[in-house]
Amino acid sequence: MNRRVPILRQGQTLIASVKDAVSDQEMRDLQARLLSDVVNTGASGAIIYVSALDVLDSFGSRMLSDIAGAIRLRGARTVIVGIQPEMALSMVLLGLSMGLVETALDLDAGLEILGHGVRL
Amino acid sequence: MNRRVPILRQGQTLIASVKDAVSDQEMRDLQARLLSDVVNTGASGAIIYVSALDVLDSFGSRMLSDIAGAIRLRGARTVIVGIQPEMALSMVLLGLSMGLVETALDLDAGLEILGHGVRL
Amino acid sequence: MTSCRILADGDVVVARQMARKRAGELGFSRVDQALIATAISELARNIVHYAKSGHIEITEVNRGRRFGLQVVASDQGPGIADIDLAMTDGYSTGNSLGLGLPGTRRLVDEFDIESIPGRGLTVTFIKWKP
Amino acid sequence: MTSCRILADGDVVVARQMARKRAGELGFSRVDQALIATAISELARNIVHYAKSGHIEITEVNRGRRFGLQVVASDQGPGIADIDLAMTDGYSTGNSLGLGLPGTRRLVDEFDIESIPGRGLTVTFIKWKP
Ligand SMILES: Nc1ncnc2c1ncn2[C@@H]1O[C@H](COP(=O)(O)OP(=O)(O)O)[C@@H](O)[C@H]1O
Ligand SMILES: Nc1ncnc2c1ncn2[C@@H]1O[C@H](COP(=O)(O)OP(=O)(O)O)[C@@H](O)[C@H]1O
Repeated sequence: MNRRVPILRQGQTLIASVKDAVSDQEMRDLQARLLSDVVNTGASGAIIYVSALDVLDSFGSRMLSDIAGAIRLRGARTVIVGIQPEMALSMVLLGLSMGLVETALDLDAGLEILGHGVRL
Repeated sequence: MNRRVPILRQGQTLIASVKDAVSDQEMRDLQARLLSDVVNTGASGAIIYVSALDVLDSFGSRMLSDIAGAIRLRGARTVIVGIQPEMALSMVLLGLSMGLVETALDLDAGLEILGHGVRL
Repeated sequence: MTSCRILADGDVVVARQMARKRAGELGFSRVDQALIATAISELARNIVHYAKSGHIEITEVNRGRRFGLQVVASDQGPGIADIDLAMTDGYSTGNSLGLGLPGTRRLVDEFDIESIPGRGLTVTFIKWKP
Repeated sequence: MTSCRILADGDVVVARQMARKRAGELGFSRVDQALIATAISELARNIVHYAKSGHIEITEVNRGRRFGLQVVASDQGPGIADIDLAMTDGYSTGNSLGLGLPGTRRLVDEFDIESIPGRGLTVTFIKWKP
Protein backbone atom coordinates (compact mmCIF):
# COMPACT_ATOMS: atom_id res chain seq x y z
CA MET A 1 0.00 0.00 0.00
CA ASN A 2 1.77 3.11 -1.15
CA ARG A 3 -0.52 5.52 -2.87
CA ARG A 4 1.06 8.83 -3.63
CA VAL A 5 -0.68 12.00 -2.59
CA PRO A 6 -1.50 13.80 -5.88
CA ILE A 7 0.04 17.24 -6.38
CA LEU A 8 -1.72 19.52 -8.88
CA ARG A 9 -0.56 22.83 -10.19
CA GLN A 10 -2.71 25.91 -10.50
CA GLY A 11 -0.81 28.95 -11.70
CA GLN A 12 1.91 29.73 -9.20
CA THR A 13 0.44 27.37 -6.61
CA LEU A 14 0.88 23.66 -6.00
CA ILE A 15 -2.05 21.86 -4.43
CA ALA A 16 -1.51 18.57 -2.59
CA SER A 17 -4.75 16.80 -1.84
CA VAL A 18 -4.30 14.39 1.01
CA LYS A 19 -6.62 11.37 0.84
CA ASP A 20 -8.49 9.80 3.77
CA ALA A 21 -5.73 7.77 5.34
CA VAL A 22 -2.08 8.46 4.83
CA SER A 23 0.72 6.44 6.38
CA ASP A 24 3.76 8.10 7.92
CA GLN A 25 5.81 6.96 4.94
CA GLU A 26 3.35 8.50 2.51
CA MET A 27 3.58 11.75 4.49
CA ARG A 28 7.37 11.72 4.23
CA ASP A 29 7.06 11.00 0.53
CA LEU A 30 4.70 13.96 0.17
CA GLN A 31 7.20 16.17 1.94
CA ALA A 32 10.00 15.19 -0.42
CA ARG A 33 7.93 15.53 -3.57
CA LEU A 34 6.21 18.78 -2.64
CA LEU A 35 9.53 20.36 -1.79
CA SER A 36 11.18 19.23 -5.02
CA ASP A 37 8.13 20.34 -7.02
CA VAL A 38 8.32 23.79 -5.43
CA VAL A 39 11.97 23.98 -6.41
CA ASN A 40 11.45 22.60 -9.92
CA THR A 41 8.39 24.62 -10.84
CA GLY A 42 9.38 27.82 -9.06
CA ALA A 43 5.92 27.86 -7.47
CA SER A 44 5.39 30.68 -5.01
CA GLY A 45 2.95 28.80 -2.80
CA ALA A 46 1.70 25.40 -1.78
CA ILE A 47 -1.63 24.30 -0.42
CA ILE A 48 -1.97 21.08 1.53
CA TYR A 49 -5.60 20.11 1.49
CA VAL A 50 -6.33 17.91 4.50
CA SER A 51 -10.10 17.92 4.74
CA ALA A 52 -10.35 14.24 3.71
CA LEU A 53 -7.61 13.15 6.10
CA ASP A 54 -8.90 10.71 8.72
CA VAL A 55 -6.56 11.65 11.54
CA LEU A 56 -4.25 14.54 12.31
CA ASP A 57 -2.11 13.27 15.15
CA SER A 58 1.18 14.42 16.64
CA PHE A 59 3.23 12.95 13.80
CA GLY A 60 0.91 14.33 11.12
CA SER A 61 0.85 17.89 12.41
CA ARG A 62 4.57 17.84 13.01
CA MET A 63 5.02 16.76 9.38
CA LEU A 64 2.76 19.55 8.12
CA SER A 65 4.78 22.13 10.10
CA ASP A 66 8.03 20.63 8.84
CA ILE A 67 6.86 20.70 5.24
CA ALA A 68 5.76 24.33 5.59
CA GLY A 69 9.10 25.18 7.22
CA ALA A 70 11.10 23.53 4.44
CA ILE A 71 9.05 25.27 1.74
CA ARG A 72 9.52 28.62 3.50
CA LEU A 73 13.28 28.10 3.25
CA ARG A 74 12.83 27.94 -0.52
CA GLY A 75 11.07 31.30 -0.42
CA ALA A 76 7.56 29.96 -0.97
CA ARG A 77 4.53 29.87 1.31
CA THR A 78 2.32 27.04 2.51
CA VAL A 79 -1.30 27.07 3.61
CA ILE A 80 -2.93 24.11 5.35
CA VAL A 81 -6.50 23.99 4.14
CA GLY A 82 -9.57 22.17 5.41
CA ILE A 83 -8.82 21.20 9.01
CA GLN A 84 -12.06 19.66 10.30
CA PRO A 85 -13.51 20.57 13.73
CA GLU A 86 -12.90 17.08 15.12
CA MET A 87 -9.30 17.17 13.90
CA ALA A 88 -8.89 20.53 15.58
CA LEU A 89 -10.25 19.09 18.81
CA SER A 90 -7.73 16.22 18.72
CA MET A 91 -4.99 18.72 18.03
CA VAL A 92 -5.94 20.95 20.94
CA LEU A 93 -6.26 17.97 23.31
CA LEU A 94 -2.94 16.54 22.15
CA GLY A 95 -1.40 19.96 22.84
CA LEU A 96 -0.63 20.76 19.20
CA SER A 97 -1.09 23.94 17.23
CA MET A 98 -0.38 25.01 13.69
CA GLY A 99 1.70 27.74 15.28
CA LEU A 100 3.29 29.81 12.58
CA VAL A 101 1.83 27.76 9.75
CA GLU A 102 -0.87 29.55 7.77
CA THR A 103 -4.28 27.87 7.69
CA ALA A 104 -7.50 28.40 5.76
CA LEU A 105 -10.95 26.92 5.91
CA ASP A 106 -11.34 26.19 2.22
CA LEU A 107 -9.47 26.22 -1.07
CA ASP A 108 -10.73 29.66 -2.12
CA ALA A 109 -9.54 31.22 1.11
CA GLY A 110 -6.24 29.34 0.80
CA LEU A 111 -5.69 30.62 -2.72
CA GLU A 112 -6.57 34.13 -1.65
CA ILE A 113 -4.00 34.03 1.10
CA LEU A 114 -1.43 33.03 -1.50
CA GLY A 115 -2.52 36.08 -3.49
CA HIS A 116 -4.52 34.56 -6.30
CA GLY A 117 -8.16 34.94 -5.44
CA VAL A 118 -10.32 37.99 -5.78
CA ARG A 119 -10.46 40.18 -2.74
CA LEU A 120 -13.72 41.50 -1.37
CA MET B 1 -23.99 43.01 33.45
CA ASN B 2 -21.47 41.41 35.74
CA ARG B 3 -22.37 37.88 36.59
CA ARG B 4 -19.67 36.10 38.48
CA VAL B 5 -18.50 32.73 37.30
CA PRO B 6 -19.44 30.31 40.11
CA ILE B 7 -16.61 28.41 41.76
CA LEU B 8 -17.55 25.17 43.51
CA ARG B 9 -15.42 23.03 45.73
CA GLN B 10 -15.20 19.27 45.50
CA GLY B 11 -12.66 17.81 47.89
CA GLN B 12 -9.24 19.16 47.01
CA THR B 13 -10.46 20.59 43.72
CA LEU B 14 -12.08 23.88 42.80
CA ILE B 15 -14.43 23.83 39.83
CA ALA B 16 -15.19 27.04 37.94
CA SER B 17 -18.10 26.65 35.57
CA VAL B 18 -17.95 29.28 32.88
CA LYS B 19 -21.37 30.26 31.52
CA ASP B 20 -22.27 30.88 27.88
CA ALA B 21 -20.90 34.37 27.41
CA VAL B 22 -18.24 35.88 29.57
CA SER B 23 -16.86 39.36 29.13
CA ASP B 24 -13.16 40.11 29.37
CA GLN B 25 -13.75 41.75 32.72
CA GLU B 26 -15.58 38.69 34.04
CA MET B 27 -12.64 36.57 32.89
CA ARG B 28 -10.21 38.78 34.80
CA ASP B 29 -12.48 38.57 37.81
CA LEU B 30 -12.49 34.78 37.53
CA GLN B 31 -8.70 34.79 37.41
CA ALA B 32 -8.43 36.84 40.59
CA ARG B 33 -11.04 34.86 42.51
CA LEU B 34 -9.87 31.43 41.42
CA LEU B 35 -6.32 32.27 42.40
CA SER B 36 -7.30 33.61 45.81
CA ASP B 37 -9.60 30.62 46.38
CA VAL B 38 -6.73 28.25 45.58
CA VAL B 39 -4.59 30.08 48.11
CA ASN B 40 -7.31 30.34 50.77
CA THR B 41 -8.60 26.79 50.53
CA GLY B 42 -5.26 25.12 49.90
CA ALA B 43 -6.87 23.30 46.98
CA SER B 44 -4.47 21.13 45.00
CA GLY B 45 -6.23 21.52 41.69
CA ALA B 46 -8.64 23.65 39.70
CA ILE B 47 -10.92 22.77 36.86
CA ILE B 48 -12.19 25.42 34.49
CA TYR B 49 -15.23 24.04 32.76
CA VAL B 50 -15.69 25.84 29.43
CA SER B 51 -18.14 23.65 27.57
CA ALA B 52 -20.92 26.25 27.77
CA LEU B 53 -18.66 29.11 26.73
CA ASP B 54 -19.81 30.69 23.46
CA VAL B 55 -16.42 31.75 22.17
CA LEU B 56 -12.82 30.94 22.95
CA ASP B 57 -10.86 33.67 21.19
CA SER B 58 -7.29 34.93 21.52
CA PHE B 59 -8.04 36.85 24.71
CA GLY B 60 -9.98 33.97 26.25
CA SER B 61 -7.36 31.31 25.63
CA ARG B 62 -4.60 33.65 26.75
CA MET B 63 -6.54 34.19 29.99
CA LEU B 64 -6.97 30.46 30.53
CA SER B 65 -3.23 29.91 30.06
CA ASP B 66 -2.46 32.81 32.38
CA ILE B 67 -4.80 31.51 35.06
CA ALA B 68 -3.24 28.04 34.82
CA GLY B 69 0.23 29.58 35.00
CA ALA B 70 -0.61 31.63 38.10
CA ILE B 71 -2.17 28.63 39.82
CA ARG B 72 0.89 26.53 38.98
CA LEU B 73 3.02 29.10 40.80
CA ARG B 74 0.94 28.38 43.90
CA GLY B 75 1.77 24.70 43.57
CA ALA B 76 -1.63 23.61 42.28
CA ARG B 77 -2.72 22.25 38.92
CA THR B 78 -5.34 23.38 36.44
CA VAL B 79 -7.28 21.41 33.87
CA ILE B 80 -9.36 23.07 31.16
CA VAL B 81 -12.38 20.85 30.62
CA GLY B 82 -14.98 20.69 27.86
CA ILE B 83 -13.44 22.45 24.88
CA GLN B 84 -15.96 21.97 22.06
CA PRO B 85 -14.89 20.92 18.54
CA GLU B 86 -15.93 24.26 17.04
CA MET B 87 -13.98 26.15 19.72
CA ALA B 88 -10.98 23.98 18.95
CA LEU B 89 -11.31 24.81 15.26
CA SER B 90 -11.34 28.56 16.00
CA MET B 91 -8.32 28.09 18.23
CA VAL B 92 -6.36 26.21 15.57
CA LEU B 93 -7.30 28.74 12.88
CA LEU B 94 -6.38 31.67 15.15
CA GLY B 95 -3.03 29.95 15.75
CA LEU B 96 -3.65 29.21 19.42
CA SER B 97 -2.98 26.11 21.47
CA MET B 98 -3.42 25.12 25.06
CA GLY B 99 0.30 24.44 24.99
CA LEU B 100 1.40 23.31 28.40
CA VAL B 101 -2.04 23.64 29.96
CA GLU B 102 -3.69 20.34 30.78
CA THR B 103 -7.02 19.64 29.08
CA ALA B 104 -9.73 17.02 29.45
CA LEU B 105 -12.88 16.19 27.56
CA ASP B 106 -15.21 15.96 30.52
CA LEU B 107 -15.39 16.53 34.24
CA ASP B 108 -14.68 12.89 35.15
CA ALA B 109 -11.53 12.88 33.08
CA GLY B 110 -10.54 16.24 34.53
CA LEU B 111 -10.98 15.01 38.09
CA GLU B 112 -9.03 11.87 37.28
CA ILE B 113 -6.13 13.91 35.97
CA LEU B 114 -6.12 15.79 39.27
CA GLY B 115 -5.94 12.45 41.01
CA HIS B 116 -9.44 11.98 42.37
CA GLY B 117 -11.30 9.67 40.04
CA VAL B 118 -11.15 5.94 39.85
CA ARG B 119 -8.62 4.56 37.45
CA LEU B 120 -9.43 1.84 34.99
CA MET C 1 -29.32 45.11 8.95
CA THR C 2 -28.55 44.88 12.64
CA SER C 3 -26.14 47.30 14.22
CA CYS C 4 -24.50 47.23 17.59
CA ARG C 5 -22.65 50.07 19.28
CA ILE C 6 -19.32 48.99 20.77
CA LEU C 7 -18.20 51.07 23.73
CA ALA C 8 -17.17 48.64 26.42
CA ASP C 9 -16.31 45.12 27.31
CA GLY C 10 -19.90 43.92 27.63
CA ASP C 11 -20.75 45.13 24.12
CA VAL C 12 -18.25 42.64 22.71
CA VAL C 13 -20.36 39.86 24.18
CA VAL C 14 -23.63 41.43 23.01
CA ALA C 15 -22.34 41.80 19.44
CA ARG C 16 -21.06 38.26 19.14
CA GLN C 17 -24.23 36.80 20.62
CA MET C 18 -26.41 38.87 18.32
CA ALA C 19 -24.43 37.66 15.32
CA ARG C 20 -24.54 34.06 16.42
CA LYS C 21 -28.30 34.22 16.85
CA ARG C 22 -28.73 35.78 13.40
CA ALA C 23 -26.42 33.19 11.84
CA GLY C 24 -28.40 30.45 13.53
CA GLU C 25 -31.68 31.81 12.20
CA LEU C 26 -30.19 31.96 8.72
CA GLY C 27 -29.29 28.29 8.93
CA PHE C 28 -25.53 28.51 9.37
CA SER C 29 -24.03 25.40 10.98
CA ARG C 30 -22.99 25.36 14.63
CA VAL C 31 -19.38 25.48 13.53
CA ASP C 32 -19.91 28.49 11.27
CA GLN C 33 -21.88 30.25 14.02
CA ALA C 34 -18.93 29.77 16.35
CA LEU C 35 -16.42 31.02 13.77
CA ILE C 36 -18.53 34.14 13.05
CA ALA C 37 -18.95 34.85 16.78
CA THR C 38 -15.22 34.41 17.37
CA ALA C 39 -14.31 36.73 14.49
CA ILE C 40 -16.66 39.41 15.85
CA SER C 41 -15.26 38.96 19.33
CA GLU C 42 -11.75 39.70 18.04
CA LEU C 43 -12.79 42.76 16.01
CA ALA C 44 -15.07 44.21 18.68
CA ARG C 45 -12.38 43.83 21.34
CA ASN C 46 -9.94 45.67 19.08
CA ILE C 47 -12.45 48.53 18.81
CA VAL C 48 -12.68 48.78 22.61
CA HIS C 49 -8.90 48.53 23.05
CA TYR C 50 -7.60 50.66 20.23
CA ALA C 51 -10.42 53.00 19.21
CA LYS C 52 -12.55 53.33 22.35
CA SER C 53 -15.82 53.12 20.41
CA GLY C 54 -17.24 51.93 17.11
CA HIS C 55 -19.91 49.79 15.50
CA ILE C 56 -20.53 46.25 14.39
CA GLU C 57 -23.04 45.93 11.56
CA ILE C 58 -24.47 42.66 10.38
CA THR C 59 -26.19 42.35 7.01
CA GLU C 60 -27.28 39.54 4.75
CA VAL C 61 -25.63 39.52 1.35
CA ASN C 62 -26.36 37.85 -1.95
CA ARG C 63 -23.84 37.45 -4.71
CA GLY C 64 -24.93 35.40 -7.69
CA ARG C 65 -26.37 32.23 -6.23
CA ARG C 66 -24.52 32.64 -2.97
CA PHE C 67 -25.99 33.84 0.25
CA GLY C 68 -23.99 34.99 3.21
CA LEU C 69 -23.59 37.11 6.30
CA GLN C 70 -21.55 40.29 6.06
CA VAL C 71 -20.06 41.90 9.12
CA VAL C 72 -18.61 45.41 9.16
CA ALA C 73 -16.58 46.50 12.18
CA SER C 74 -15.84 50.22 11.99
CA ASP C 75 -14.44 52.88 14.24
CA GLN C 76 -13.14 56.45 14.12
CA GLY C 77 -10.07 55.68 16.17
CA PRO C 78 -6.41 56.13 15.26
CA GLY C 79 -6.57 53.59 12.43
CA ILE C 80 -3.58 51.57 11.29
CA ALA C 81 -0.72 53.02 9.29
CA ASP C 82 0.88 49.75 8.21
CA ILE C 83 -1.88 47.25 7.48
CA ASP C 84 0.53 44.53 6.31
CA LEU C 85 2.36 44.72 9.60
CA ALA C 86 -0.89 44.61 11.61
CA MET C 87 -1.95 41.55 9.60
CA THR C 88 1.22 39.68 10.62
CA ASP C 89 0.79 36.85 13.12
CA GLY C 90 2.14 37.93 16.48
CA TYR C 91 2.31 41.68 15.81
CA SER C 92 0.68 43.67 18.58
CA THR C 93 1.06 47.22 19.91
CA GLY C 94 -0.94 46.10 22.94
CA ASN C 95 0.31 43.49 25.33
CA SER C 96 -1.62 40.74 23.57
CA LEU C 97 -1.05 37.87 21.20
CA GLY C 98 -1.32 39.75 17.93
CA LEU C 99 -3.46 37.03 16.39
CA GLY C 100 -6.77 38.90 16.25
CA LEU C 101 -6.58 40.42 12.78
CA PRO C 102 -4.63 37.70 10.94
CA GLY C 103 -6.57 35.03 12.79
CA THR C 104 -9.94 36.56 11.98
CA ARG C 105 -9.09 36.48 8.30
CA ARG C 106 -8.61 32.72 8.62
CA LEU C 107 -11.99 32.24 10.29
CA VAL C 108 -14.00 33.81 7.48
CA ASP C 109 -14.46 33.50 3.72
CA GLU C 110 -13.75 37.04 2.60
CA PHE C 111 -11.89 39.67 4.51
CA ASP C 112 -11.12 43.29 3.82
CA ILE C 113 -9.37 45.85 5.99
CA GLU C 114 -9.17 49.56 5.24
CA SER C 115 -7.84 52.42 7.25
CA ILE C 116 -7.23 56.11 6.92
CA PRO C 117 -4.60 56.68 9.59
CA GLY C 118 -5.91 59.12 12.15
CA ARG C 119 -9.47 58.65 10.88
CA GLY C 120 -10.34 55.09 11.80
CA LEU C 121 -10.44 51.48 10.73
CA THR C 122 -13.04 49.43 8.87
CA VAL C 123 -12.87 45.66 8.72
CA THR C 124 -15.42 43.84 6.56
CA PHE C 125 -15.87 40.11 6.36
CA ILE C 126 -18.28 37.73 4.69
CA LYS C 127 -19.14 34.20 5.65
CA TRP C 128 -20.94 32.36 2.85
CA LYS C 129 -23.52 29.70 3.54
CA PRO C 130 -22.17 26.49 2.05
CA MET D 1 -13.23 -8.59 19.54
CA THR D 2 -11.23 -7.39 16.62
CA SER D 3 -7.48 -7.64 16.65
CA CYS D 4 -4.92 -6.10 14.40
CA ARG D 5 -1.25 -6.98 14.15
CA ILE D 6 1.02 -3.93 14.16
CA LEU D 7 4.29 -4.45 12.35
CA ALA D 8 4.76 -1.50 10.06
CA ASP D 9 3.66 1.94 9.11
CA GLY D 10 0.69 0.83 7.06
CA ASP D 11 -0.73 -1.19 9.97
CA VAL D 12 -1.14 2.04 11.94
CA VAL D 13 -3.54 3.22 9.27
CA VAL D 14 -5.34 -0.12 9.10
CA ALA D 15 -5.83 -0.22 12.87
CA ARG D 16 -7.21 3.28 13.17
CA GLN D 17 -9.55 2.81 10.23
CA MET D 18 -10.81 -0.48 11.62
CA ALA D 19 -11.52 1.19 14.96
CA ARG D 20 -13.22 4.15 13.38
CA LYS D 21 -15.48 1.87 11.36
CA ARG D 22 -16.38 -0.16 14.45
CA ALA D 23 -17.05 3.01 16.45
CA GLY D 24 -19.26 4.29 13.65
CA GLU D 25 -21.25 1.05 13.59
CA LEU D 26 -21.70 1.28 17.35
CA GLY D 27 -23.17 4.75 16.96
CA PHE D 28 -20.29 6.85 18.29
CA SER D 29 -20.39 10.46 17.05
CA ARG D 30 -18.10 11.69 14.27
CA VAL D 31 -16.08 13.54 16.88
CA ASP D 32 -15.66 10.47 19.11
CA GLN D 33 -14.74 8.34 16.08
CA ALA D 34 -12.01 10.83 15.27
CA LEU D 35 -10.72 10.91 18.85
CA ILE D 36 -10.62 7.10 19.01
CA ALA D 37 -8.84 6.87 15.65
CA THR D 38 -6.31 9.49 16.71
CA ALA D 39 -5.60 7.75 20.01
CA ILE D 40 -4.99 4.46 18.19
CA SER D 41 -2.78 6.19 15.67
CA GLU D 42 -0.55 7.47 18.47
CA LEU D 43 -0.35 4.12 20.28
CA ALA D 44 0.16 2.04 17.13
CA ARG D 45 2.91 4.34 15.93
CA ASN D 46 4.65 3.96 19.28
CA ILE D 47 4.52 0.17 18.84
CA VAL D 48 6.20 0.44 15.43
CA HIS D 49 8.79 2.93 16.67
CA TYR D 50 9.68 1.56 20.05
CA ALA D 51 8.70 -2.11 20.09
CA LYS D 52 8.84 -3.15 16.42
CA SER D 53 5.65 -5.19 16.67
CA GLY D 54 2.54 -5.62 18.77
CA HIS D 55 -1.23 -5.73 18.67
CA ILE D 56 -4.23 -3.46 18.82
CA GLU D 57 -7.36 -5.15 20.15
CA ILE D 58 -10.79 -3.58 20.06
CA THR D 59 -13.63 -4.87 22.23
CA GLU D 60 -17.02 -3.66 23.31
CA VAL D 61 -17.43 -3.20 27.06
CA ASN D 62 -20.35 -2.82 29.39
CA ARG D 63 -20.12 -1.43 32.89
CA GLY D 64 -23.36 -0.89 34.70
CA ARG D 65 -25.55 0.99 32.27
CA ARG D 66 -22.63 2.27 30.30
CA PHE D 67 -21.48 0.94 26.98
CA GLY D 68 -18.14 1.67 25.42
CA LEU D 69 -15.28 0.70 23.21
CA GLN D 70 -12.12 -0.65 24.81
CA VAL D 71 -8.81 -0.58 23.01
CA VAL D 72 -5.74 -2.49 24.15
CA ALA D 73 -2.39 -1.69 22.57
CA SER D 74 0.21 -4.22 23.63
CA ASP D 75 3.72 -5.16 22.68
CA GLN D 76 6.66 -7.26 23.90
CA GLY D 77 9.18 -4.49 23.34
CA PRO D 78 11.52 -2.84 25.85
CA GLY D 79 8.68 -1.36 27.88
CA ILE D 80 8.99 1.82 29.89
CA ALA D 81 10.92 2.04 33.17
CA ASP D 82 9.58 5.40 34.31
CA ILE D 83 5.93 5.65 33.34
CA ASP D 84 5.43 9.04 35.01
CA LEU D 85 8.23 10.49 32.93
CA ALA D 86 6.86 8.97 29.71
CA MET D 87 3.45 10.46 30.55
CA THR D 88 4.94 13.96 30.77
CA ASP D 89 4.10 16.35 27.92
CA GLY D 90 7.12 16.80 25.71
CA TYR D 91 9.15 13.84 26.96
CA SER D 92 10.44 11.72 24.09
CA THR D 93 13.37 9.35 23.63
CA GLY D 94 12.68 9.51 19.90
CA ASN D 95 13.05 12.70 17.94
CA SER D 96 9.37 13.46 18.23
CA LEU D 97 7.01 15.74 20.14
CA GLY D 98 6.50 13.55 23.20
CA LEU D 99 2.77 14.21 23.18
CA GLY D 100 1.57 10.75 22.12
CA LEU D 101 1.06 9.13 25.53
CA PRO D 102 -0.04 12.14 27.59
CA GLY D 103 -2.11 13.40 24.67
CA THR D 104 -3.84 10.07 24.15
CA ARG D 105 -4.94 10.07 27.77
CA ARG D 106 -6.70 13.38 27.11
CA LEU D 107 -8.52 12.01 24.07
CA VAL D 108 -10.20 9.15 25.91
CA ASP D 109 -12.35 8.55 28.97
CA GLU D 110 -10.28 5.98 30.83
CA PHE D 111 -6.63 5.30 30.36
CA ASP D 112 -4.30 2.75 31.87
CA ILE D 113 -0.65 2.11 31.12
CA GLU D 114 1.35 -0.83 32.44
CA SER D 115 4.82 -2.01 31.71
CA ILE D 116 7.27 -4.63 32.82
CA PRO D 117 10.55 -3.10 31.72
CA GLY D 118 12.23 -5.41 29.25
CA ARG D 119 9.00 -7.33 28.73
CA GLY D 120 6.72 -4.87 27.00
CA LEU D 121 4.04 -2.24 27.33
CA THR D 122 0.26 -2.45 27.51
CA VAL D 123 -1.91 0.61 27.13
CA THR D 124 -5.65 0.22 27.63
CA PHE D 125 -8.25 2.87 27.02
CA ILE D 126 -12.02 3.09 27.07
CA LYS D 127 -14.26 5.53 25.29
CA TRP D 128 -17.80 5.49 26.69
CA LYS D 129 -20.81 6.18 24.55
CA PRO D 130 -22.47 9.30 25.95
N1 LIG E 1 -9.60 49.01 15.63
C1 LIG E 1 -8.27 49.27 15.63
N2 LIG E 1 -7.81 50.56 15.63
C2 LIG E 1 -6.49 50.82 15.63
N3 LIG E 1 -5.53 49.88 15.63
C3 LIG E 1 -5.92 48.59 15.63
C4 LIG E 1 -7.28 48.22 15.64
N4 LIG E 1 -7.36 46.86 15.62
C5 LIG E 1 -6.10 46.42 15.61
N5 LIG E 1 -5.21 47.45 15.63
C6 LIG E 1 -3.74 47.38 15.60
O1 LIG E 1 -3.35 46.16 14.98
C7 LIG E 1 -2.56 45.37 15.89
C8 LIG E 1 -2.81 43.89 15.68
O2 LIG E 1 -4.14 43.58 16.06
P1 LIG E 1 -4.51 42.08 16.40
O3 LIG E 1 -3.96 41.21 15.32
O4 LIG E 1 -5.98 42.02 16.63
O5 LIG E 1 -3.69 41.74 17.69
P2 LIG E 1 -3.83 42.31 19.18
O6 LIG E 1 -5.21 42.88 19.31
O7 LIG E 1 -3.59 41.10 20.05
O8 LIG E 1 -2.76 43.33 19.33
C9 LIG E 1 -2.94 45.88 17.26
O9 LIG E 1 -1.93 45.62 18.21
C10 LIG E 1 -3.15 47.37 16.98
O10 LIG E 1 -1.90 48.05 16.92
N1 LIG F 1 5.34 0.98 23.01
C1 LIG F 1 6.38 1.55 23.64
N2 LIG F 1 7.44 0.81 24.04
C2 LIG F 1 8.48 1.37 24.67
N3 LIG F 1 8.57 2.68 24.94
C3 LIG F 1 7.57 3.47 24.56
C4 LIG F 1 6.43 2.96 23.90
N4 LIG F 1 5.57 3.99 23.67
C5 LIG F 1 6.16 5.10 24.17
N5 LIG F 1 7.36 4.80 24.70
C6 LIG F 1 8.31 5.73 25.36
O1 LIG F 1 7.58 6.82 25.89
C7 LIG F 1 8.06 8.04 25.34
C8 LIG F 1 6.94 9.03 25.19
O2 LIG F 1 6.02 8.55 24.22
P1 LIG F 1 5.03 9.57 23.51
O3 LIG F 1 4.42 10.43 24.56
O4 LIG F 1 4.10 8.81 22.64
O5 LIG F 1 5.96 10.53 22.66
P2 LIG F 1 6.86 10.24 21.37
O6 LIG F 1 6.31 8.99 20.71
O7 LIG F 1 6.68 11.46 20.53
O8 LIG F 1 8.26 10.08 21.87
C9 LIG F 1 8.72 7.63 24.03
O9 LIG F 1 9.67 8.57 23.59
C10 LIG F 1 9.33 6.28 24.41
O10 LIG F 1 10.53 6.48 25.12
